Amino acid sequence: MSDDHKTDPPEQQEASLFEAPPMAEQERMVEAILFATAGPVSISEMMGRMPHGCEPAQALTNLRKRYEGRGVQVVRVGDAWAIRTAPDLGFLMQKETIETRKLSRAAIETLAIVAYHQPVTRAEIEEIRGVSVSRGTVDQLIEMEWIRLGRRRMTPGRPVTFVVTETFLDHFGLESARDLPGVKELRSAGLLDNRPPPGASSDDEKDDSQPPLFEDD
Amino acid sequence: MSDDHKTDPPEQQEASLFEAPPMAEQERMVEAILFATAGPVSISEMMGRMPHGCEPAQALTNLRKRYEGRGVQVVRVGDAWAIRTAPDLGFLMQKETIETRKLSRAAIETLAIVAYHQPVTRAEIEEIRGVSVSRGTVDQLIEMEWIRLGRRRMTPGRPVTFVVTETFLDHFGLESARDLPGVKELRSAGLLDNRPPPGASSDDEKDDSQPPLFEDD
Amino acid sequence: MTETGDFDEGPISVAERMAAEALIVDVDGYEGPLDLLLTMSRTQKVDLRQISILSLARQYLAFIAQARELRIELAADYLVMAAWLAFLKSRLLLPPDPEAEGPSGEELAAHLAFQLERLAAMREAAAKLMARDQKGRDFFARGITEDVARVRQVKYTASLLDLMQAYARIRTKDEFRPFVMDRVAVMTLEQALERMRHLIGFAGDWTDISSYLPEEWQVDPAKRRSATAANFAASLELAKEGRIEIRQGDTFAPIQIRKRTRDV
Repeated sequence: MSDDHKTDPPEQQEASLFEAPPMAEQERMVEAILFATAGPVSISEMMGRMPHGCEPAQALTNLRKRYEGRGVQVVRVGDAWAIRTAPDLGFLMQKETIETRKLSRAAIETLAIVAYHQPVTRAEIEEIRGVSVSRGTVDQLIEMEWIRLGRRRMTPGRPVTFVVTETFLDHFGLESARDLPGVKELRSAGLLDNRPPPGASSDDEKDDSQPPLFEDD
Repeated sequence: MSDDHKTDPPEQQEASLFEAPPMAEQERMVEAILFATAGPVSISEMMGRMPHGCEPAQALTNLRKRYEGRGVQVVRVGDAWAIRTAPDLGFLMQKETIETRKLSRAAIETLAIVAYHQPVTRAEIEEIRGVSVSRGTVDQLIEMEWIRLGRRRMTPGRPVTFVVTETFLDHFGLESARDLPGVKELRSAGLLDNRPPPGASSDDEKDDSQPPLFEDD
Repeated sequence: MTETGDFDEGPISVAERMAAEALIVDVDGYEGPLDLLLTMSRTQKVDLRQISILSLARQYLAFIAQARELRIELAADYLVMAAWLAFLKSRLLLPPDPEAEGPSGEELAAHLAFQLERLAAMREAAAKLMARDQKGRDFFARGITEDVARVRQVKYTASLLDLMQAYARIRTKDEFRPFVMDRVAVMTLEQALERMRHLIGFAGDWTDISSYLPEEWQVDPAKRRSATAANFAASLELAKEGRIEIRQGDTFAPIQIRKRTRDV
């Protein structure tokens, strides 16, 4: 396409020979240059790139005014100029990525206990799980709005109880926590692993193989 | 990347909770987003970055109008949007010119065939050009991200098809493949039809009945 | 499509011959026989839609013949095309054979004309495409881009199945607890050890290990079994500590223990 302006001898004297482009046109040029150049551009560089007789300083002033209050601004960077995002819109340069992760085993178990036993105290949860429940786990479930505090239990110490929320029911597609299947149903649905833990199989059979010392008399 | 948003609970309900920013403000936001990126930005990505309830599509229409006749333009690229310098000002950007690899005649023709006939199989490209398509040609176009694999054709052998990419549209300043030069005329002249050679009643028989010219080697 | 006119293979004109020779010189420049045919068709100086396939076939065959005379090696597909065009030519020239199967010469010629027209059209389209303003040459993208910072938000999720399985897991654990933990009929090693440490001080002479069983553990076979085992294990422990000695006269004979006197 274009001709090599660069090699043309400068500048001022010849300028009068050429009709300088109208100021609106010069503004367009400055706009395009600032937009496409990989770094800030000085006035003299603009002058070098634009046709003879152009006054980039004036064009820049006009352009700067034009961008006032816009989403981007013409800003001075040292001796050069650049187009930059308006400071108040910096937040748009962030992108939230949402990563979906499975709940931890502790959290899902705690949640399950609250769902099946609500209202339930922390001590009861711990008793059922057989391990202590970390504060973080409960906090996480509360933050997710899947459980919330219920009424205090009318027992010594008046401990708080936990119940599941509407959000919980929504998420799991339940009308109420009572709709959760019981252990028997879980078993018949094959959700219960019937295999006993290793070693706990059938004690009685084991005895036969034991030495007579342990034989009953 | 950010398709994870899809799994979010629908935004609609939430939208009403927040007052959407005024349209002028949304326009500023879209402006800032488009200025900040070199590649086209999809509406859904803008939506993901802008506050709830924003309508980037409307803001874009306004913004596009605002930049009409200016040094830079708001252009549509497929389903996405970008700001580009006005083509008549290209001469100002000599410094920015990227030396593009010179494409072979085979590559250019293959590219044009993919663009005009997409989705198109390799066999169809070969039939149109009357010569086998070298792997390198296709690889080069894929590497340049100008073409990509489309869906498999639901014919025997389920051959892969090629389609042009957003990068292709962006490079040639096309809104969509429908805006390819002369595409309407070619279509109405029947030159984009997939006209099987006479005697080839169905795809299965094609191989037998095709003149040897079109046989792959 | 078929042109009547000269049915004989009359001598080709000088101009045609020269054109053909020119073609031969740079046959490598052609992208296959279809490309060559398209170039030849230009010599007819007619719209591709009115092209004479018959004369094109002749021109092509003449070209092949000349190339052979000049011993120019032609790629197989040029020869294949020649054979096909010879076949097409004969179909076009001979009166149609009602017995003949397959498409007529006219149909084949029409398709070839379509292919040439389509190839020409794609060439033109490609040229138009490349003549468009191009990014990085005629128009430009943003020079200073801003990185979009990624803020990662983790969203936790669980399915109803996860929930039910978790509950099932907990309840199952409960059910199995009696087998491993809550057995009343089990004397632990610690219990036996505690008890024997206490009693051993009084046992100066060899005593049957079974006499150390607590009374309440001697009746119920299950308890007795457990206590015996625990006592035995405790005895071994004490022997290891050097506090007692153990002996067994014979296989399955009673196991006896006594306090170990250090001075002996």
